[in-house]
Amino acid sequence: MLVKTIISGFGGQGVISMGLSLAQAAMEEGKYVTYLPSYGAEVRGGTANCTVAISDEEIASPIASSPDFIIAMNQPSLVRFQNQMRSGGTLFLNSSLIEADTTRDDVEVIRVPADDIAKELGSPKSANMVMLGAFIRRSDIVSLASTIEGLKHTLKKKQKLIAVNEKALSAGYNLFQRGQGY
Amino acid sequence: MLVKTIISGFGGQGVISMGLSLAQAAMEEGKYVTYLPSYGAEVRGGTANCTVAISDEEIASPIASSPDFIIAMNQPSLVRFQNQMRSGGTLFLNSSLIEADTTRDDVEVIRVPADDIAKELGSPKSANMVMLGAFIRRSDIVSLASTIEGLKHTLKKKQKLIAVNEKALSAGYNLFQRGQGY
Amino acid sequence: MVKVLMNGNSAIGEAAIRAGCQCYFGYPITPQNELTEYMTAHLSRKKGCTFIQAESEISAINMVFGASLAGVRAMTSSSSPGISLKQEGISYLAACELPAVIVNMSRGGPGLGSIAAAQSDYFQATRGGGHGDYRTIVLAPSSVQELADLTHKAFDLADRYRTPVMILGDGVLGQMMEPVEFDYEAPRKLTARDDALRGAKGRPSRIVKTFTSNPATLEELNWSLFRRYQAIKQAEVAWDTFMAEDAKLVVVAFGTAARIARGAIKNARKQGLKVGMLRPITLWPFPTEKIKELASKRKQFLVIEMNMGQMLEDVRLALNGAAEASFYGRTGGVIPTPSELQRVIARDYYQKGLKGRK
Amino acid sequence: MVKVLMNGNSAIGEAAIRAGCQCYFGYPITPQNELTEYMTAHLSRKKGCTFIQAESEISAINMVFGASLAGVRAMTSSSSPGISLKQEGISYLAACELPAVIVNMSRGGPGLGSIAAAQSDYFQATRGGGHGDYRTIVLAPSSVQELADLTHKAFDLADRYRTPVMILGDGVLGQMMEPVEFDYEAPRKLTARDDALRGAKGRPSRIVKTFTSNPATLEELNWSLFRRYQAIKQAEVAWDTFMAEDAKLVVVAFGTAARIARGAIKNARKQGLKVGMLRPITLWPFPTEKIKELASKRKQFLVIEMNMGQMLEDVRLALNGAAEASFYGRTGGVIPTPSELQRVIARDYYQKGLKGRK
Amino acid sequence: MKGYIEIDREMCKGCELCVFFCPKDVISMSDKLNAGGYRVAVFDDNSDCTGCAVCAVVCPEVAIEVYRG
Amino acid sequence: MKGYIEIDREMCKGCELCVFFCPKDVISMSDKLNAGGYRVAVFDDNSDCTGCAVCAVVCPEVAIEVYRG
Amino acid sequence: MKKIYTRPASLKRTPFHYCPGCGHSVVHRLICEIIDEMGLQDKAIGIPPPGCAVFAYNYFDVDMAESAHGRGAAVATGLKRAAPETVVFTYQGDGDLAAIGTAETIHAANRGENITAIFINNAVYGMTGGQMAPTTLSGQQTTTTPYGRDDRLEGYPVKMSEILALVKGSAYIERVAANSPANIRKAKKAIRKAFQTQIDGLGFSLVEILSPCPTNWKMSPIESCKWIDNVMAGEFPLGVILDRTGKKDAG
Amino acid sequence: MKKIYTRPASLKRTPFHYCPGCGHSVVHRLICEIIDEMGLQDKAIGIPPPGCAVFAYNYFDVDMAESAHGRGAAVATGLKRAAPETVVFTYQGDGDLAAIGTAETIHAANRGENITAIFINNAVYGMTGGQMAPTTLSGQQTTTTPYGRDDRLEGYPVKMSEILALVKGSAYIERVAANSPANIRKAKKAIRKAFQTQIDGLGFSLVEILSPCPTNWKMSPIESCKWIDNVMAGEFPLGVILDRTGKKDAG
Ligand SMILES: Cc1ncc(C[n+]2csc(CCOP(=O)(O)OP(=O)(O)O)c2C)c(N)n1
Ligand SMILES: Cc1ncc(C[n+]2csc(CCOP(=O)(O)OP(=O)(O)O)c2C)c(N)n1
Ligand code: SF4
Ligand code: SF4
Ligand code: SF4
Ligand code: SF4
Repeated sequence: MLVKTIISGFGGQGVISMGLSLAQAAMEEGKYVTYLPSYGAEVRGGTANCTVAISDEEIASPIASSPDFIIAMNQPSLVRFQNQMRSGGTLFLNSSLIEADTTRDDVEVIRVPADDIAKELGSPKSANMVMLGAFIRRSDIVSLASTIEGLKHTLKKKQKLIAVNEKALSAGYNLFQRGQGY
Repeated sequence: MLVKTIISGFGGQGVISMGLSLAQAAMEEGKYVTYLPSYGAEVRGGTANCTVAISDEEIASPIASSPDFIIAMNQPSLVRFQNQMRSGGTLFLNSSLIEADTTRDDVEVIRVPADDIAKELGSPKSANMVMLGAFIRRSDIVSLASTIEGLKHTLKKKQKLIAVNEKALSAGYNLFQRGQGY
Repeated sequence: MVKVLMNGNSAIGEAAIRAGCQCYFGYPITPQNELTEYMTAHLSRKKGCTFIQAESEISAINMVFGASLAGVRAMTSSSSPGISLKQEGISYLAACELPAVIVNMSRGGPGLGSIAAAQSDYFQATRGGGHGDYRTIVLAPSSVQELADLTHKAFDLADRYRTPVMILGDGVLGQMMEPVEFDYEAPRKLTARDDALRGAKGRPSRIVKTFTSNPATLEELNWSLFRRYQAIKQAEVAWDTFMAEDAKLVVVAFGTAARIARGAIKNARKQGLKVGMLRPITLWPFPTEKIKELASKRKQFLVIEMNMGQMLEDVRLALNGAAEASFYGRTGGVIPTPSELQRVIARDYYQKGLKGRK
Repeated sequence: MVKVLMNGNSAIGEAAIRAGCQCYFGYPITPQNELTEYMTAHLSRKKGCTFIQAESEISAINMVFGASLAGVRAMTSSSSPGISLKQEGISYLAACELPAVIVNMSRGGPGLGSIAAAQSDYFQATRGGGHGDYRTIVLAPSSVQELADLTHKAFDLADRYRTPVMILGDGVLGQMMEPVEFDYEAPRKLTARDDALRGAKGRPSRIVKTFTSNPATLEELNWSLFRRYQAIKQAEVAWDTFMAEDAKLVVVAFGTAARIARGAIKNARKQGLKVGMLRPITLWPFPTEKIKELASKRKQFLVIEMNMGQMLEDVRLALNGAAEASFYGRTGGVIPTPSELQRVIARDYYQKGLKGRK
Repeated sequence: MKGYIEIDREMCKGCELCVFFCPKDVISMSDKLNAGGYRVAVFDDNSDCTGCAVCAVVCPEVAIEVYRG
Repeated sequence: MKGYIEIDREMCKGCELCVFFCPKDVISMSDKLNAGGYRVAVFDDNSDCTGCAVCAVVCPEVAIEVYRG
Repeated sequence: MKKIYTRPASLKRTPFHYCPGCGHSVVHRLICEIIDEMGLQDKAIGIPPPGCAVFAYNYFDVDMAESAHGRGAAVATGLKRAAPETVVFTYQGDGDLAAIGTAETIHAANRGENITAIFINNAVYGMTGGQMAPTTLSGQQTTTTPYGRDDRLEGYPVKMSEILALVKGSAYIERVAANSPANIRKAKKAIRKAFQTQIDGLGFSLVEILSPCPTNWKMSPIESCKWIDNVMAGEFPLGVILDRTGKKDAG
Repeated sequence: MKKIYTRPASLKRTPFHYCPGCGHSVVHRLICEIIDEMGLQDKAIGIPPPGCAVFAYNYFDVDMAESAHGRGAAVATGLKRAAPETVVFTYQGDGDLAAIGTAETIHAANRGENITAIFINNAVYGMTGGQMAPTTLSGQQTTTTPYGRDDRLEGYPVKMSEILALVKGSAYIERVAANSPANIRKAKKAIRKAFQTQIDGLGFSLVEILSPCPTNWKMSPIESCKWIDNVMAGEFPLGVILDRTGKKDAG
């Protein structure tokens, strides 16, 4: 089964490492995976996004013309991508920064106050991992364990950050246990 | 009928203006004509040559792989071109500078002491025209009149030289009247 | 108009000037230097005209780009290695829909090669040696007179279709002198193209560009170019035939190779061989339909080029199996002789069993 | 060996280094910058190795020329406009029989175009965008793993045949990350080629050149090149087929277009359409014989490219009328989707009346 | 109050140059984000802005209009 | 006679530089042409050549060998 | 109160695509102010480069044409020679003008072409992601000098303005910076003088502008402005480098 | 008596194809003398250009490789970096080095490449028939400046050596002439010092040689030699232009 996810936010929100960790996790699990960043002039704008495709067979196109999942870390990302999503897909919103609702009524919406939780955890910069945790739990495409592996690999150069980010990851992952009404 | 002539000598002997005058003359007579100079690196050597093709129908190739006539103004030219000439062709040698004889026994050889005659005429630089005169007379491909026209056209920029050269041209042309045993 | 004896390079220059070419940008390279020198003599001090010996071929083609932006007729010329350097610039001209005339007096390659005449740049000229989906009109003259005529035509086509046009000649055509006459008495007086950039006076400002962050826009540009290329294919294909009507064997050749083949064919006819010729004058667009038509008359084909077999592909694409096309080529600057080609033609004629055959 | 997640550009770099590439000369251009940056990080301070960010693509290709003279494995990379600038240099490399690897991570053109993925440089790559009769081996990978494998192969082919080899990728292949593994644990240790110029020690001095005032010499060089090209055609044609055996319709596509088409074909099969694919891996030499063979089995063809129809010509040349080849293309950086191609394939399948037909 | 400025909220990219260079310290950064996701500069209204236009001179986004009277 | 020179007739291209620069005026141009068609320089044998080698230094064709004793 | 500072008329209302604090934006505005003040909106033609300023034609409300990378001076030469009544300026980055465009720039200057080059020196290749530029400082880290620029391997910072001052066709060359109110005002004067030099037909004019690239310098805009004063201007001293206009007062 | 002057061993016996009185021939001999004297016959690699010297490889008995027009410095860079034990010299005309090769030359010098450029300044494009070169003097007639070079239209004589002296990677640059016994001896010293500079790994070295081209100057060889002293050396002053070798005595 082929699953495509677009992760988007503005530079500095760490969407790239979200994508890399996710892709790495999928590889750890022996799945087929492609990761495609946005590149070139458009980056100037200050928004960054990437596309991760995960499948149990070869992946034809690394591009997601109608993604199954969208993770919007900020308002502009929601506006830009929501219309692309396939009907029945799931939209993950960083509710800490996004007040507005989606215009789509044919998709599931999951709100994660990623920045707030990250602040609670005392590591505001780890909002991305909070979101990623929540995402893998609800989308269920890769396990927490391999995502942590993926995370470690992604942070290769900055080992000291691992602990914090792992914490954030789990926090996001466990959101849906604590049964809070998101 | 197609006639190809190679004119060769070293730079300064005026082989180019011989070729140009001949070609111009042919044009004046409404014939088809091509003129092709040697060009590029080989020129460095100091020898110059050109090929004139004259015909009453369109000329396929301006190049003379087996010329009907060769005008050799100096020794190296003879050495270089004599073997190319078609059997039965005619070889014009500037006997003032060429002692050696041709190695070909299947061609007619006409010796013209061009430089000596030019000296006699008091215009040593006009040896080329002496030779051209002799050539058109013996080859009979263009008339003296049109060659003089051609000459005038070629010397466009240096009118004052015309008289001398015209004299030399006629001198060469008339050689074969004066029935000297060349 | 009186005929004058001129070498091919100068004839291009004179024809260009009469066609209203106001700007020439060049860089020395044999065998096209006479053209550059002709333009110096006639444009460098002429009011309203520009001659620049650029510091390189790349600079020259980009100066042409600039002059064409200003809406005037501009030209550059070079020979094989120099033309390779112009490929990026030609791609930009095509992309920005700017008219320009580029002359390639091609020589033996690859590398520094030789300065003798060759036709080895056919692929580069017709397939777009530069990057991207684009074509340039390619004209292939075979005499000094035709060099002059096609030069004028090149400027007209460039303006009509807003595209770079290449004249593909060679060392022999450039160096050879032949009688030539010109169709315009005096240089044409032209006003700047109406899409020119000369300051936004009394009109909105204009932008000439290709770059886009939205591929769909670029795809649309490509489609608009190709619609124009279709129009060119319909309207501008040019060729010349010689004794092709009753010919069993049709020689396909262009430029210098064609004029030599022509002589060979005359003699072959004297031998009683039913041989004729198709001479493409536009190499792009290629006379595909004409070849199909000839093939439909059960004719056989022999392609003769001064390269290792490049136009041959266009002939085969046109034939699409309808007939076999054999090939004979000389390259590196070697120029075949009429008698050589006569032998080649005769051999091919017999090998194809055309002798007896009705 | 363990798999690592890598983008295509870096994978080329790593594969090149393991293949013993000691010298890289580059110039920034999107979408291949990761390759240049990978080489900086790994070669710029490594003993016996050289990384130079040249002042231009032209300088870079000529530095490659110099390094190749010295007999070491050298590489340069760029994208479409930059590759156009390298054409003269590539012609010189081919003419001087110098091995070199040139990577073109091509983008939308013509002109400055777009930085998105395209395949519009097919003609330039396969027909010799430079001047003269020469060819370069052209390899067309369609995954990051294949980028790595073909990079190594490119160096081996370049040395074996003493010719420049081009890797023709695109923005997607360069930017995309996929798991990849490498066939060599560590960089290969190679000694300088024995025809290298490193000073005439204990041997006569050597000359590497093409220029000649005698065209016959240059013609001989061309012939020796073409004899080698024949050998390459015999030995090195590479392709990949997918469900072609029982297919009535064979899609011909390369690189990114091929991998997308592959997905489309899978789905078309689910619809019960007998569709398969031929994916040329070497664009030159082109798998002509393979296409003839498929055609002989009464198969129909659909060519899909990310350009306006360039490889299409090679397919038609191969078919030579044996079958019709239809075409679908997107260009300018637009990348077709699997479902789009599925529709295209189905339409073509029905139009060709293949549905019922045995 | 000798002058005042108007900052175009949506044009601002939050580079903070105006804040840094303003001689009168009458510009500050809000913690609100604009549609572009940038924290924007705000003019503190009843201030002693002289309308010196330094902020406008340095503003890369031409987001500032200056009034003086 | 302190020195003498040998001029390679066939190498000489008749540029006359040796003649011009020779301090002792012991080289002159013959009116004979060599195979290349050039008037060649000749050394006037029983002369006061010092073997200073100036001619060899300026000779573009490396046509001169110098002896000194 | 009356409006004393607003958007120049020749600057379209399109928001810039540049990063926050980017010097390109500032220079764009200055050029437009001068175009307005000198009344050049119907005469000026701009030649933007491949580079971060590739979209400049979306901002300048004058005729604009894209150039191939590094060839701005050649394009401007052809254009200006063919349309002498226009005022032609190229807008080029340091990679564009001082690397691949070295020959075109030097020879256009040497011919004394009546064109004006606006030369943005931000010590990196911005558009392509922060690689080394000819102007990158010794020891400076970029994506292609991850160990810091080693002069002996990767070359010394190239002083293109000083080189251009050596060729006789150059009429006016000044180096300014877009990093503070004072410098920005000076920059504007220099640009005006460069345009005036062209209008007076005195020859080639160029204004080199040290320009912040916070993104690739990995600094905040404010730090970037300070870095120009404290570090960059040390290597690239500000001021008039050549003035053959006979009018000493810049502006 | 003993032979005190004969043909250098590394100069093949092939007669030169150059015109009578051509400076190329003289410089070829000097280089070979130095190769012999410094014992470089098994280390030297020469890169001749398209130009009248295109056949140089027929004369030098060392490894030689043809370069594309103007790219000698780039080719030499790649070669020398890959084979540091060799001694690499380019041999370039003024069109080759100062026109089309401007960028390659300046940036190779700026990187301090350990290569030596022999720069033949004959004020024309010889090979292609005497067109204007960047070094053509003001007012000089050539086939592309039939009315005499007009600086403002066709550019001023380019002083490449002075430009190269501005870039920090250059170690040694001297201008000499091949027009008289004394100057030819100086030229030889300069070339030796340039090679030594490379061997010592000090960076880029270049010797510019004012060289007669009687054919295109339309002068006799002797007139040509005088013209260099009387006219050309006025525009291109002879002498050391840059010396960072720390060894002041040339040779
Ligand atoms: C022939 C060619 N080579 C390379 C590129 C890629 N490219 C685009 S902009 C650029 C240079 C950007 O740096 P700079 O000129 O300093 O301008 P900046 O982006 O820093 O403003 C390069 C190398 C290109 N478009 N064309
Ligand atoms: C790309 C390219 N452009 C042009 C030429 C033609 N060409 C050969 S040599 C040369 C220049 C000759 O002048 P110069 O460099 O001064 O050397 P010289 O002949 O005077 O010694 C030119 C333009 C070429 N071979 N390649
Ligand atoms: S200078 Fe302009 S963009 Fe920067 S913060 Fe102030 S208003 Fe915003
Ligand atoms: S210098 Fe040499 S070439 Fe010249 S005349 Fe004397 S011997 Fe002959
Ligand atoms: S990358 Fe640098 S130069 Fe480019 S827009 Fe951003 S700040 Fe400006
Ligand atoms: S043309 Fe000039 S440079 Fe060339 S060989 Fe003759 S004299 Fe020497």
